[in-house]
Formats: sequence, C-alpha cells, structure tokens
Amino acid sequence: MKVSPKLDKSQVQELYRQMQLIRQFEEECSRLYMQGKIRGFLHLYIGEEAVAVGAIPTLKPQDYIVSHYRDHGHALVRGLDPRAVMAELMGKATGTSGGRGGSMHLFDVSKGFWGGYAIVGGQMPIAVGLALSAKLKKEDRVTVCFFGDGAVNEGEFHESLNLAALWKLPIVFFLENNLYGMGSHVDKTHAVGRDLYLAADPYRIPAAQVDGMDLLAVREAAAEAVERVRSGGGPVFLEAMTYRFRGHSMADPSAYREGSEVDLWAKKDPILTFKEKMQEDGLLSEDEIAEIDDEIKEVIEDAVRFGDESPEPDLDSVYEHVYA
Amino acid sequence: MKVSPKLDKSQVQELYRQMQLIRQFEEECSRLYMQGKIRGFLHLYIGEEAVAVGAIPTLKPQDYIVSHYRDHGHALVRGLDPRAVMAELMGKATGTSGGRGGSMHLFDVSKGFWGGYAIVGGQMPIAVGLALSAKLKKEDRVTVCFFGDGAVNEGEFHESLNLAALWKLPIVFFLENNLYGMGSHVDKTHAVGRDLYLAADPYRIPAAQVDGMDLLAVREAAAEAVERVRSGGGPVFLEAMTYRFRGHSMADPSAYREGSEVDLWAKKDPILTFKEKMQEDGLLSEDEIAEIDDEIKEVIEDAVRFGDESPEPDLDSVYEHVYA
Amino acid sequence: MPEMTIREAISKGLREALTDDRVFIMGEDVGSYGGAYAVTKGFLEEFGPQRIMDTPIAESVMVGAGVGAAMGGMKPIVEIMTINFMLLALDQLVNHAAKMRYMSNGQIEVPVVIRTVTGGQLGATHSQNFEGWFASVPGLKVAVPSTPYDALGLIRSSIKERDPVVIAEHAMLYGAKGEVPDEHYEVPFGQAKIRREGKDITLVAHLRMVNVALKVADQLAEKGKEAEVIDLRSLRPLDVDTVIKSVKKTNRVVVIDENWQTGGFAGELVSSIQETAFDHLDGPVGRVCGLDVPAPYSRKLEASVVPTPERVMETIGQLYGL
Amino acid sequence: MPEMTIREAISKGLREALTDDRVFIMGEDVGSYGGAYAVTKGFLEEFGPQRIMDTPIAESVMVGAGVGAAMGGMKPIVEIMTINFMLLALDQLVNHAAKMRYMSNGQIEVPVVIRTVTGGQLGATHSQNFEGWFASVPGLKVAVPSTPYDALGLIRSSIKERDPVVIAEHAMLYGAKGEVPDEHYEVPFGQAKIRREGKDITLVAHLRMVNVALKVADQLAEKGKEAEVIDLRSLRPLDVDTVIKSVKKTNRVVVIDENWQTGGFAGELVSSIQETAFDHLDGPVGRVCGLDVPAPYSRKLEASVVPTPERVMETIGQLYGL
Ligand SMILES: Cc1ncc(C[n+]2csc(CCOP(=O)(O)OP(=O)(O)O)c2C)c(N)n1
Ligand SMILES: Cc1ncc(C[n+]2csc(CCOP(=O)(O)OP(=O)(O)O)c2C)c(N)n1
Ligand SMILES: [Mg+2]
Ligand SMILES: [Mg+2]
Repeated sequence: MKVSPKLDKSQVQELYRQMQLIRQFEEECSRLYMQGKIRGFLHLYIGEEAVAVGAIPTLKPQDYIVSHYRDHGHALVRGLDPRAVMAELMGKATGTSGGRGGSMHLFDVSKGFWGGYAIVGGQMPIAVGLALSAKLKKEDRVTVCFFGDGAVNEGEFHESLNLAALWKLPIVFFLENNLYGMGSHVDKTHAVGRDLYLAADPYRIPAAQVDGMDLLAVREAAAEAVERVRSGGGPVFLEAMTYRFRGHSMADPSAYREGSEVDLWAKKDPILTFKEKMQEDGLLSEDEIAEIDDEIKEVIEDAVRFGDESPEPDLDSVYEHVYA
Repeated sequence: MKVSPKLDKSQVQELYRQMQLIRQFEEECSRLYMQGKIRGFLHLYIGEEAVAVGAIPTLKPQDYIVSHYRDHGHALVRGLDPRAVMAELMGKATGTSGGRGGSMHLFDVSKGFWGGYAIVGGQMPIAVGLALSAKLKKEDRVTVCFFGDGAVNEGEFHESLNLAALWKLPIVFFLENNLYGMGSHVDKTHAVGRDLYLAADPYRIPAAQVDGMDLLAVREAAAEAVERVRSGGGPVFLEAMTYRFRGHSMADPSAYREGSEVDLWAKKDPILTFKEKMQEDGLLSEDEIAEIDDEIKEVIEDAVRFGDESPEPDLDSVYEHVYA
Repeated sequence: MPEMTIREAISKGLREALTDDRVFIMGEDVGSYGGAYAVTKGFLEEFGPQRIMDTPIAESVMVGAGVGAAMGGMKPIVEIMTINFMLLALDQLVNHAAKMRYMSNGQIEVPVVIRTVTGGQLGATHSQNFEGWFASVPGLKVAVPSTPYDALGLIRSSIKERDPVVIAEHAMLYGAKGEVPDEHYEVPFGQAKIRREGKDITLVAHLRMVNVALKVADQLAEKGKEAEVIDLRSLRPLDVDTVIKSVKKTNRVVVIDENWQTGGFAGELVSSIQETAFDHLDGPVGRVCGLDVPAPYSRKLEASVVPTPERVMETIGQLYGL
Repeated sequence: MPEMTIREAISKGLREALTDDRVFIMGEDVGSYGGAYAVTKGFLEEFGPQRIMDTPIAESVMVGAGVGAAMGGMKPIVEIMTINFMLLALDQLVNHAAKMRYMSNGQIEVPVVIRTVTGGQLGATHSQNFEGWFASVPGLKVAVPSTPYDALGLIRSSIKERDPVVIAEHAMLYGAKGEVPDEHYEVPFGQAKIRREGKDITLVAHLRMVNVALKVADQLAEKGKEAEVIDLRSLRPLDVDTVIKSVKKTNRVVVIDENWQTGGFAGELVSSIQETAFDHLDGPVGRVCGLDVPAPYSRKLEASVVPTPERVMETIGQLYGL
C-alpha cells in the first residue's frame, strides 16, 4: 500500500518523531524505575504508540482527551512538556501535577488533556460528562476517551455508551485492545470475544475496528470518526487492535503470554514498520531518522535532568488543593 | 389461534386461578394500603400477571427464582402462602420474613424463591451467583431472574450477562418490559429502543421477545428457554412485552402516560383475554370461573384475616438475624 | 415572613439556580415525573428538556457525567433518587470527584452538586444514612438541611461552591414547614446553628434528629433543665467550634445520629469534643444512634431502631443524672 | 516454629480452605497471573480452573456472584484486587450481602469471604482504607490481620463463618515475616491481641499501624515508659473489652489509624473508650490518623500523610506529657 497522499514529508517526520519520543521516553522511564527514581505504578505504552500518534493529531486544539493509567503516550502526543511529565513521574514540584498525581494521573487542562485515570472504566462517565458540557455549551469540541479492553467489562462502560448514544454526545470511544487486561485474555473476559467493537452494537453507535499497529490506518479511521462526531452525528466507537510489548506494569514479568505470541507482535512494531514503509516511499531518509533520534535523545536527557534537578514539593503544601 | 393442545382443562383452570389470585390479592393490597394497614412501598403487578403465570409454572420445584421489588406475583405463583405474604405486607411476625422484609423483600427459600430485591439491577449478580452454585454443584437447577426494563440501564445488567455468558451458567434472564421505569419511557432510557432483547446480543446470549399479555405465548417461550438452559446450553434471555395498569407504586398517579395508551393496553388485559379465549375453546366455563373467583375471594379474605390477627414482631427480636 | 415546606424551599433554590445557564438538573425521573419526591415538579415545563434532563437508571454515569460536565465548565445538579443508590456511584464520587482538584494540582475544579435523599422508613435497602461516609472523604462537602430556611440557604451556597457538594435531604422532612424570608440570604457551609439555647446540656444533631433533640429539650424543660440544641447543617466542613463553645458552657453533651452507631459519624463528633473540651466535661460524651441492624420493615420494629426522645432522655439520665 | 510471610500465611490458609470442595476462589487475575499480590500463585495449576476462577474486570458482579453462590450453598472466596475498587461493588456488599439474613428473617445465609487489599502507597486512587466503612455496616464482619499468625488464623475462622466477611490485607505487609506454628489454631473474630504489655499508656491500632505503635513503644521505653500495644485484628466484631481493660490500667490511650481522621473508624474507638472508661482517663483519648487529604503521589508528601511514630509521640506528649 502506498502512503496516503495527504501526508507530506514534514508530517511523516513529525509522526515518526512522536512515536519515537514515546518509545524512548518510556525506555528511559523503565531505567529510572529500576534506579528507584520513579516509583509506584508505572504502565508502559511501548508497542502501542501508533494508536496515540495515529489518533491524537487528528484532533483540534480545543478538543478534549481523556485517558487511562497508561497515559504517557497520549500526554506526550498531545504536547505535554516532556520535562513536566518526567518531573511528575519523579514526584517533583515541577511536574504536571506538582508531584501530586504521578504516572497514572497526568493532566494538562490548558491542552485539553483531562487526565489519566486509574480506576478501570472510571474515566468513561467523566468523558461523557465532558462531551455533555461541550454539547450544552454549543462548543465545537470532540472528546476522545481512551480505554482498554478490560474496561469493556465494567458496568460503567455500558452506562457510558448508553448515555452518550441517547444524548448524541460528541465523543469518540477509543478502545485500545491489546488483548489483555493484566494477565487476562479478552477471550476469557468478554463473551463477544476479541472483536470488542461489536459490543457497541446495542447502543446503535457506529463502530469499527482498525489495525492499531499501523499508524496510517489508525490515523485514517480516527480522522473519519472525529469528523463524523464533530459534524454532530453523535458518538463513534473505534477499536484499535494493538499489543503491549512489556508487562502490564513494571511489576509484571508477563508470564501469561506465549513467547511466540510476543514475537509475532514484535514483528508488527509500529515504529519499525512505519519507518520502513516511509523509507520505501521516500518520505523518510536515514539521515532524517538519525537527526530525529538524536533530537529525541536530547529532549529526554533534558527532561531527566530537569526532573532530577527539580525540587520535591514543599511539605507545607500537603493541604493545598483539597478544596478551592 | 387455537389453544396449545398440551393444556388440559385442569391446567387452564389453574392458570386462570393463578392470574386471578394475583389480581385480586393486589386489589386487596391496594385497599389495605389506603386503610393504612400496609405501608411503605407497594408496587402492584396488576396487568402483568401473564408473565409470572406463564413463566413460573414451567419450572421444576428445585429451580430458583429471583425477583425484583414488584414481586407479589412471582411469589404467589411459586406457591408462597398468601397468608404469609399478606402478613408480611402488614409487617406481622407471621409474614414470610417475620415482618422484617416487607413488600419488596419476599422470600421463601424452601420453595426456591430467593427473594424480591429493591435495588434496580441489584438482583442480577446475585441470580448469576445462584446459577453458578448450581453449576458448580452439578445440580439440575435453572435460575430465573426477573427484572424490569429499567434494570437494563444499570451497569450490573452488563456485568451479569457477560459473566453468565462466559461461564455458560444455567440462567434465564427474564425481562418484564412494561415500557416504563417509573415515569421514564424505554425509548428515552436505552439507545436500542423498546426491543431490549437486542441488548443481549453482544453477550452471545440467545434472546427472544414475546407478547407478555398472552399467557400461552409466554408459557411456550418460557418452557423452551428453561428447557434449553436446563440442557446445558448456557443462559437465555427472554423479553416479555407487558404493561402495568397502575402507577409505579401506590404513590404514583401515573400522570406521564397518555390515557389512550393506558386504554389500549387495558384491552389486552391478560386475564380477560385468556378467559375469553379459553371460553371460546371450551376449556373454561362461566361456572368454573365463578367457582374459582369465589375460592380466591375466600383465600384472600382468609389471608387478610390471618394478617390482621397476627401479632407484630416482638420488640426484643430486633437484633435477631443480623448475624448467625 | 412567608412559610413554606422544605420541598418548596429546595424547589425555590433550584429555580433560582437555573437562572444561571450553566446550571442544569439531571437525574432519574426529574423531568416528566417531577422527581420521586416531587421537588422538581413542573420544572420540565418551565425550563425545558435542555435544562431538566431525565436519565436512564444508571447512577454511576449520572454522577460521572455530572463530574465531567462540571469539569467542562457547567454547574450540574444531579439528583440521585435516594442515598441507598449512591452506593452504585461511589467510584465516581469518591475515586474521582473528590480527588480531581488534588490530583491535578488545582488545574481542575468539579463544581457539581449532588442532591440525594437520606433516611426514610422503607425497609432495609431504602432507609440508610450514608451522609457520614461522604463527609469522611477529603474533597467533598456535605450539607444536611433540617429546615426550609437552611435548605434554601444551603442550596444557594452549594451553587456557588467550586467543589463537589452532596446535599442529603431527609425523606421524612420534605413536608416540614418553616419561615423563609423574602430577602436574599445564604447559609454558608461549616456554620452550625443553635436551634435552642440552654446552659445545662448540649444536644448535637442533624436532619431529622434535630427534631428529636428539640423534643428532648422540651422534656428537659419540664424538669427545669435547659438544653442547647445544635443543628450541624453541614457535616463537612464541620463546625466543631460552635459545639465546643456550647459544651464549655453546659459541660454535658449528647450526639444524636439516625445512622448505625458503630463506626458512624457520631464518633467524629464525640472524638472532637472530648479532644478539645475534655476538662469541661462532667461525664463522657453520649451517643444516641440508630440501632446496629438493617432497617426492619415492621413499623413497630422500625420505630425502635431510630433514636427517640425517650432513648435520648435515658442516656442523659444515665450519663449525667439529669 | 517455622517463619513465613503474611503472603505465605494467607496462601496456606487458602490452600487449606480449598480442601473443602464448596470453596472456590474467584477474582481478577487470581488464576494464570497468580493474583496481583501473588497470593494465589500456583493455585490454578494446583486446583484447576473449576476452583480458581479468573473473572472479567467487573467488581459488582464478582461480589454479587459470590453472594449468590454463597446463598446457593457454596463457600466462595472473592478477591477484589484492592479496596479502592470495592467502591464499585458496594451495592452488592452493603445493600445485599449484609442484609440478606435479616431481610429473610434468617432463611438465607451468605457465607462469602471477600479478600481485598487496603492501604498502600500508590497515589490518590490506590491508597485508600475503607475497611472502617465496611465495619460500620451491620451484617458484615471485617478482619484486619497484621501478622502471618493472625492472617492464617483469621482466614481459618473466616472460612467457618456463616456471615459475609471482608478480609482487608495490607498492601505493605505482605512481605512481613513471623512465626506460624505447625499445629492447627484459629484466631477468632472479635478478639484483640495485646502485642506488647505496658502500664503507662495504651496504643490501639490495626494492620500497618500496629508496627507504628510498636515503634512508639520502643521510643517510650527509652524514656522509661511502658506502652501497651493492642492489635484489633478484627474491626467488626470489635473487641472493646480488651481495650477498656487496658485503659483502666494505663489511664492513657491513643488510637492510631492510617485512614483519614475525619469520620474515620478511629472515632468509634475513641467514643467507646470514653463512654466506658471516662473516669479512668488522665486526659482525652488521642487520635493519630492519616491526614485529611487524597494520597499524594510524591514520596515526600505521602510519607507526611501516613501516621508516623514521631506524630504519635508528639500527640502523646501533648495529651499526657509522657
Ligand atoms: C475498577 C478497577 N479494577 C481493577 C483494577 C486493577 N487493574 C489495573 S489495570 C487492569 C487491567 C486493565 O486492562 P485494560 O483495560 O485492557 O488496559 P491495559 O492495561 O491493557 O492497557 C486492572 C485489572 C483497576 N485499576 N480498577
Ligand atoms: C439502583 C436504583 N436506582 C433507582 C431506584 C428507584 N427505582 C425503583 S423502581 C424504579 C424503576 C424501575 O423500573 P423497571 O426496572 O422498568 O421496573 P418496573 O417498575 O417497571 O417493574 C426506580 C428508578 C432503585 N430502586 N434502585
Ligand atoms: Mg488491555
Ligand atoms: Mg418497567
């Protein structure tokens, strides 16, 4: 398949840069975790980069994003400052939440990034509410709500889709189906099996499945979904089939997955496949790649330095922001 | 349509008797409520009798029934003693729960009647658990779980259907769709609209809709569903389209429904239509009807007398049955 | 001054709130049904379906959508038919609404108002009192109006709040009448109200138990003793100061709470009082609470479960010999 | 005596329980994943998928199915990964499980055991302590083991219980080691344990706070004062007697609870103590609890939120001048 003619060289570079930024940022997180500089829960997005990078740039600046606890990718693509994100992961006062939120709770409201949420499915009613606010205020805003295959099993999934459909809210339900919720395979957690987009059917929400390892496919599907929602057609459901290359969190050795399965998916690495295709198509050169990679290395080194050098939050601030 | 040849005269009489028992019992409840002898919530089943009477006699004695707060009909058909039910509604020590439960919480475990539940949708996970126990114990038991159209909107509906389907549990999900949850019409509460059996689709649960005002139709559908479940095929979903002739509870003047709609449904009165059809088919005579009606009158008078004369629970018993 | 019921006072407060077009009301049957307790009767006709929104029976998304809409700049008023059903929405209330401002370091505000109905006498699953649980969660505020005046005043304050508020209205107080001035006033959160002054004993209560306390005060008066009755009006923020001031005067105090005693919110008051006013106490702080049983349906049993003036008098007698 | 960790003790208890074929375990990732806290590691292989059942991520049906299966004669052990997610299952636990016996006048029993993980230091949504809420609900029992000995002993008792039990295991105690005898023993509900005897002050705690109390006792010992440390072991039933007996001896008492202070379960203990032992107290009953804020992620802030020996010492100094 030839590249979508809509993408020019600079766009291709930018998309590559974003995927690589997530990947390298998280590789670094993983190291920092081992060093004890990042603690608590840390859920890596590595392997799933094409989903965030395919979807989020199709949004306008005024649009809203709601994510889950695997939120670094979404945050970085949306343009959250890697320094602030890194500082947050390190629990520093300069972090996106001044060290109060942590890895699972990144926020930057100025960018319409309404946060990572750590209760499976819990972000969905909130996203519905954000979409409702946009509709009531007659604002041109699409809300995109990311969630995992595990969230589909929660009651809140059902309630959220139903309300959004009944009220024709401007929301894209974006399922990142990486086949597992922790150690549980989708085949054992939903009666419909792995094609979870079918679960949107009774809500009469248009739904589609897309290859989540293929950046361009995601981009196309997302653009269409966002456009449809923006034009007032009510919610759309998108399912991206993807895979996390690492364990569920840093604590998970991922023993429940067959090596052969992991290998199979590794071949679909979204960054490698995109790079290759773009090189073939003459839209990305070795030199450009090297340049971007170098730049990212610097960005990350800078972010780590920034995090390292940042102060911890002040003890006296502990009661701040409980109430207005 | 001719009557199902499987029904003989005595069965027809029994079915008529059961519907009439519910109807007259509840007419009496309504009067007692006005007199202040029954208090609290009182939800009448009047108009929906064909559902309980169609469904429950297709069960075996060892089968399980789980109901909601509109539970008098299910209880009476299952053979709970009208005296004990009436005494319970009056809060007496001789009631099914010694006056502790009330109208919404009738129980008779000796008859596999596992109770009325008053949290919309809350009974569904419990019914799933009962079905699970039967399966694990390899018992020949079907659980029938009744619920209203309102319950379909709750997250617990979704979670319950999914688990029952995944684990192939022996349960019939029996939806009594009377078009309203309190004052809200189904068209406004579920995106799928009034054909709610379609909501069972993503769980891969076989589902059907049946005319809930037609006793024989319900009976046939229920028998088939129960049989299918009993033979190990996993859950089945049945939706009976019905209508409550009264308000949601005694407190509800039912102002949200058009008189014309109510009139239309009144014409489908399950007792009248059944009586007429059976008379036409020569399976029920005027005399037999009169005899049954008289008998029911006595049963109810007796139940009221029993309730009236029964003592209130002992004050000292208030701490009993909190723990074993 | 005009008299009205609590129901009317709340309706009035909601009507006023709706003049702000960021405000909308959503909940089960708030529209054509007029609300399970008829608080929003006529609102649908008056304000239209854009402002008065019937929802499916789905408490979690209802509260969550309120939270989200509040984040997006609206001022939602969510009606949860009774507090018993709030148990289905606690993830949204406790895991999300209460923590959003903190987790985001102040970036996010959740000015949602959740109205719900506590208490009542409708059997085990419909007569619970969870307002104390909500009041134990940092990030939430909890109002408990026991008069029409306070109901209106607290609704007005709630609408101005920039944090999530739960208003627990008592099922059996909707018909209670009282005076409500025509002039604008507000009842701030965190200010208890002395309903009756006295020097011999302090009775602390909220919602329906305020009436029990007032009856006890009458009975004590017959014995020549003066009880000071404090109506908390909000459980969080909690006005411990007013209570302490009173206790320092009376040296005796009983907390009355309709909820189960064990682990209930009464324990908070008892703890705070004895922490601050220990040396002023003539005896232990008393608690008179609901019995530790699920609410029985039988009227007779039920009446024995809820605190009565008799039980309070008995406790006062035992503790202080009054 | 053999040493083992709490994790191992619980696993041992569960393995024993599984010899009864009415017992089965269900929960998210209890099977091939081995449990989020590795308590059921190897169980799937050992007992098979009929006994060790992975569920979808759906807490409400999980608890509800446990309740229903218990009603139907099984003895389910449901694992809810952490107590924070219990908020999604409270309808089943509080509106149903806790009330079934009462509402049915004793016809129904719900012998379900719900294991969940409380405490922890993983940010605002993953570090809560709701065991006190559960302990406030009539019909439920709540176990809070802080040693391997108690963990095993309480699991054994739980399995015999005919009422719904919640076992709150502490996230940060799984690795704690202790002696566990080979001979069979049980730890009954409602029996607190004196972990250390002393005559100068009583410290009451559960779970991780027991360790804080023990450290405080060490520090007091350096000053020549002897603290008596009481580990509650179960919050419902609550062994107030043991606490009172101790307070009557020491005349001083501080309750330590990891949970938010306002409206927390510590208030129950404070209330009960001063109700019964008022005249024996040298000063007010002290409370040292978690700060009233959502748990911050920053390690530094977080450490300041949870009660520390220093904070307890400070309170003791203020209240009793020890
Ligand atoms: C309500 C709730 N239950 C359980 C958990 C524990 N938990 C955290 S992530 C997770 C798996 C979620 O899987 P999925 O939704 O597929 O997202 P993925 O991790 O695959 O991105 C679980 C069970 C939780 N955080 N919230
Ligand atoms: C969780 C919950 N939310 C709300 C209610 C209040 N309520 C009681 S019955 C009812 C309507 C239920 O309608 P439906 O399920 O259609 O049953 P029907 O009354 O029509 O038989 C509502 C909203 C409740 N009992 N439980
Ligand atoms: Mg997944
Ligand atoms: Mg209905």
